[in-house]
Amino acid sequence: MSDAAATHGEHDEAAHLAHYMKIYRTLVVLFLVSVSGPFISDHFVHSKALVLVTAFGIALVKAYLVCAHFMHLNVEKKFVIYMLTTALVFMFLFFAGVSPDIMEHRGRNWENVAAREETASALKEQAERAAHPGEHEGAEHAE
Amino acid sequence: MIEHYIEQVSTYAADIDNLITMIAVITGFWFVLVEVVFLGLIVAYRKKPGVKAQYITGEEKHQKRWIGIPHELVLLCDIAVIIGAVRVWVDVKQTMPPAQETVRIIGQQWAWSFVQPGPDGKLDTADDIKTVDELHVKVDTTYHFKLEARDVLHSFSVPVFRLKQDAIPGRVITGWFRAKKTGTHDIQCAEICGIGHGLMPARIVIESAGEHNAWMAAQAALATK
Amino acid sequence: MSQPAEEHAHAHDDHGHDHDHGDTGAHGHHEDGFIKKYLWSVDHKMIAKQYLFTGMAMGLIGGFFSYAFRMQMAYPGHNVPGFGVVSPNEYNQLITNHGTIMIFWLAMPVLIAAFGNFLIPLMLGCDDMVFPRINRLSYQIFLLSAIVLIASWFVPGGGFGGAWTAYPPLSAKSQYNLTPLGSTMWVIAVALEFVAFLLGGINFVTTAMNSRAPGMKMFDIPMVVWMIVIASILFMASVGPLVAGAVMLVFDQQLGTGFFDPVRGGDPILWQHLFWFFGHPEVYVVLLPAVGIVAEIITVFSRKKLFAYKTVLYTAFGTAVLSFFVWAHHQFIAGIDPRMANVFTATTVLISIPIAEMMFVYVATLYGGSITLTTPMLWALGFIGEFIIGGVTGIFLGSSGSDIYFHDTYFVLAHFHYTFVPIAVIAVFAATTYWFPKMFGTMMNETLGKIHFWGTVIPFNGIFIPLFITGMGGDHRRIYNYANFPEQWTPHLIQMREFATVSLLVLIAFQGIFFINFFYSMFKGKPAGNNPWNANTLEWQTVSPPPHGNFAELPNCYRGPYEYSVPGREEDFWPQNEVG
Amino acid sequence: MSRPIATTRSVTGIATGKLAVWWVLASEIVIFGGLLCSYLMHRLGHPEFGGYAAHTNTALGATNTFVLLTSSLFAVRAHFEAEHGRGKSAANWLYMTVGGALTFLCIKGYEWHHEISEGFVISKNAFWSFYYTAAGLHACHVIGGAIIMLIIAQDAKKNQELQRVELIGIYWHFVDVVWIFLFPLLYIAK
Repeated sequence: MSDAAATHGEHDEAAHLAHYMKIYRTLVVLFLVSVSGPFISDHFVHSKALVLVTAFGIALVKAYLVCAHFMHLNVEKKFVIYMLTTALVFMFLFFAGVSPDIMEHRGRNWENVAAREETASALKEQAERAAHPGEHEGAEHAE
Repeated sequence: MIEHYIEQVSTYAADIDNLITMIAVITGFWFVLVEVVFLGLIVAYRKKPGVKAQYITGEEKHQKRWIGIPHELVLLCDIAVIIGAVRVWVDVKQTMPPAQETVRIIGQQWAWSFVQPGPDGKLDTADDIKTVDELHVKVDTTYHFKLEARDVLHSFSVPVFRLKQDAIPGRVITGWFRAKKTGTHDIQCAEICGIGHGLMPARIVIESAGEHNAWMAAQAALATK
Repeated sequence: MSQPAEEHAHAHDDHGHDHDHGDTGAHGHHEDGFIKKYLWSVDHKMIAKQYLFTGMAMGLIGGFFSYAFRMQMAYPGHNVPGFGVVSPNEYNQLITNHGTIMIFWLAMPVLIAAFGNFLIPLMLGCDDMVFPRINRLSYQIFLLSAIVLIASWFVPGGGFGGAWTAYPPLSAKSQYNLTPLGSTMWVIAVALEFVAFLLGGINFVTTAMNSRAPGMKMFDIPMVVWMIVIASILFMASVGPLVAGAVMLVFDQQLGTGFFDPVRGGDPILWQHLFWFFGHPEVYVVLLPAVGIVAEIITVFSRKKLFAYKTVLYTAFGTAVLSFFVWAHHQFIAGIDPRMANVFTATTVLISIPIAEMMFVYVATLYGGSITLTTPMLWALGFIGEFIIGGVTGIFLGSSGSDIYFHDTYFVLAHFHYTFVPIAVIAVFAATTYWFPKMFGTMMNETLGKIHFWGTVIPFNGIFIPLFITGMGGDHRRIYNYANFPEQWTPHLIQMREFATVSLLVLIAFQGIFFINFFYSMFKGKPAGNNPWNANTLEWQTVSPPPHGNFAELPNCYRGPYEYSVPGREEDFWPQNEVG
Repeated sequence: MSRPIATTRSVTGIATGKLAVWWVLASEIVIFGGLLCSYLMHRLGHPEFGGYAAHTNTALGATNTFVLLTSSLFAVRAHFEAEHGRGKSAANWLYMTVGGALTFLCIKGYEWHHEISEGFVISKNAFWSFYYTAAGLHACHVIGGAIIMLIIAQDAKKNQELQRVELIGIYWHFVDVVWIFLFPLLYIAK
């Protein structure tokens, strides 16, 4: 592979580098968008959809760009992509099989009492904190 | 099949035993068939002087039939087993007949506690009847149980009922049973719960309505003393 | 390599267990140096032997544990000769470590690592694995994991006793399991073992994919190589969540995190999913190499081509993929949503199809053969005959309705011993007796081998058929004394337990014959020659034992591995590397 | 030690070392996948996690994302130089990448120090358990990658084993991709 590449001229080399830089610039722009979305949602218009799209949708695009162009999966043998995708698919399978028990806290003939109580008490506490922000300095630095 | 080893005391015990018998018949058939063919071939094709083995690739259609047809028959048997299994499962675990009585069962290291409603008929009131390692129930009465665990996993298992359900700390799991005979039987813990796992024997006492009411009254009297 | 030098080399293999403990001093007179040759070797055959001997040593420990707790089962409270009275705590530790050892330190290292290491480069016509040093590292981590496991039994509080499934909260909190150090060391040992097999697996898969002999096409690869490779991939794809889970469990134990703690937002059921998402594919991880070994042996000793090679391969792939869809059948009554159980019942029962087909193929391979019942062939046929019992009893457990009763009874125990014993014992003996000539250059004694075979297989059934019956009678697992349960303390069930224990004693006694045969043959057995079984695969086409680098000249491959009794040929075998 | 002939064969057309790296990544995907799936289930089931996540430092997390993205660019530059046989230059780019890794770890250390001193320790509740474990597992990969990179850079300087520059690069990009998902999961999901 390296031999073949070495025979290319200076021009090809420069084009190659420019390509990497272009991908990098795109990534940085996407990164800025992904950070600004949640920022806007927190400080201006509260929108869960905006957060999801900017944070997670763009993460997918960024991951795609890195995988395809930096890891060179775009020129790699198809087999590798199938292999990695299979591993990913198994993770979706795991999620699908497990979430009815873990994500849900109530199902047919069972109830996760501890989780429901924990959620209720924690949310109550958080609401109280929001109502009296002055008592909890620690919470402030986060934004 | 199972009833030869252990009594059927709950209403659904027979269903589970019949399912087991059905599976035993199906798998038994395949087991005997394959073992007979297998041993028969070993005997039939022992090395004989001057006889060379045949060259069979097994890739041609008429050859593949020998594994293809059994394979499809196995699929049919599988479907029968799945249908049988799901029907029993739905009856025993997924759907529940309306409750006539409710009992709370709590597993902890290493004992079973049982809480039954007292004279007021409600759980979690002051007059609840609490027993340890002994569960008294009425015969021919549908019980719902609310299963909890205090510390680690336990499993509430009554072999004569064919009933088993893990108890999980933090969760309340509901199930049901309906005894059809009086008597006293074992309760086992079926999920390892530490050093005393083998020392967690409890008993279930199935009584007639009259006996049970007398027992309840005696317990209530004890509690108020 | 000259024969005497090689003989000399074997003289130290029987110290395999010793040099685990650093016995290095007396052997410094070797040219290569003892350490370099035996402990620091990068030769895949030496690493295979390291795995084999370590696995055997661990197997002996696991066998001893089973002896101790089976004695307690049959004669509760009595003094067990060689162990003492078994306390409830010790009983839990014995069963936990018996299970862990037999699966992670016997079945996996011997079936996959030892035979994978030995066979893959030889069968593919390579001089070594592609990453010899990673291979060495893999064994060293594995050895470390074994040492950590053994050490965990001697720390204050004793070894872990929460069953090999290690369900939290019991495994996660020391106030429940009372083994603050032992349980953490147990998790770390298992995690290290996973790392070792991940490294080894990457080596196996890469070697098989990239380094086949010139001319060897996909369907010319011997079945056992395929199976070990599929098993390695299966392992890699399934173990991840459990590696993460192991980290979470150790943190729960030592740092007080709340992953599996219900009152702090965690969930104990999560561990069960993480565990069984790996745990069920793991069954096939050890099964597939075993069926691969059996495929090699039955074809050689019936002088037959494997019936429908491609079908076997596809069923293996089918099994591997399906095995990811069935894990929750271990949890039917463990508090998962009952509606999910229906899905998992369907997938679980359907996995019988590829497995049944595989068995049909093996039976069909015998048809029209010319069968010689040598010791390896007996073991291979024994595998098929016994594994079918394990297979059909699985249906009872995979169908949710009957699992309500059978879950966590001795029926389950007997079922999986009918799968794991054929895999980790019968198939391992098949492989050992079959490849012994190649590994050590000498033949094993056939008479002793046959006595050992019958002395193992008959008592094996004697142990577990009674346990099916006690399971149907309602005996639950992991209970150290049934005297506390009036319904389980009947004369009939007591008799069954005693029968099982006596059978185990007989089985253990017969293993002595194997070790005598093994070590005697290693030194005094008659020379094997290159190809004592007239087999086709490439490992038999070099000298026995193969030198470093394996082949004088790396072979080319011209045909599939099972061209036996080809019409029109004088010989009834046709080596893969023979021109024309 | 001389390399076995087996290592030089390439039936699949993918170089052996690279094939192995892909398999390593496949097994890493399921390790991180298992952990992140577990986290995600808890996150979706427990709305209070959002409140806890508010205590994380989004600005520093975002900075770290940028640092890793940039170090990924350095890694790909190192690969580019190695491809053209310029070992010395490749080594320098690798050192730059390691610099990125160190920056990442320093920021991470500062963040954790801050959070721990405020009482948000790993044992506080399941959210913080997942937070430290997932980020910690990732940080271990960063450390491991940096060490391997230094070793490879040593060889690359002498124009040896240049193909390894690409291999560590692939691994490094994977570490980057994991962070791309960890960042929104742990910091932004409020």
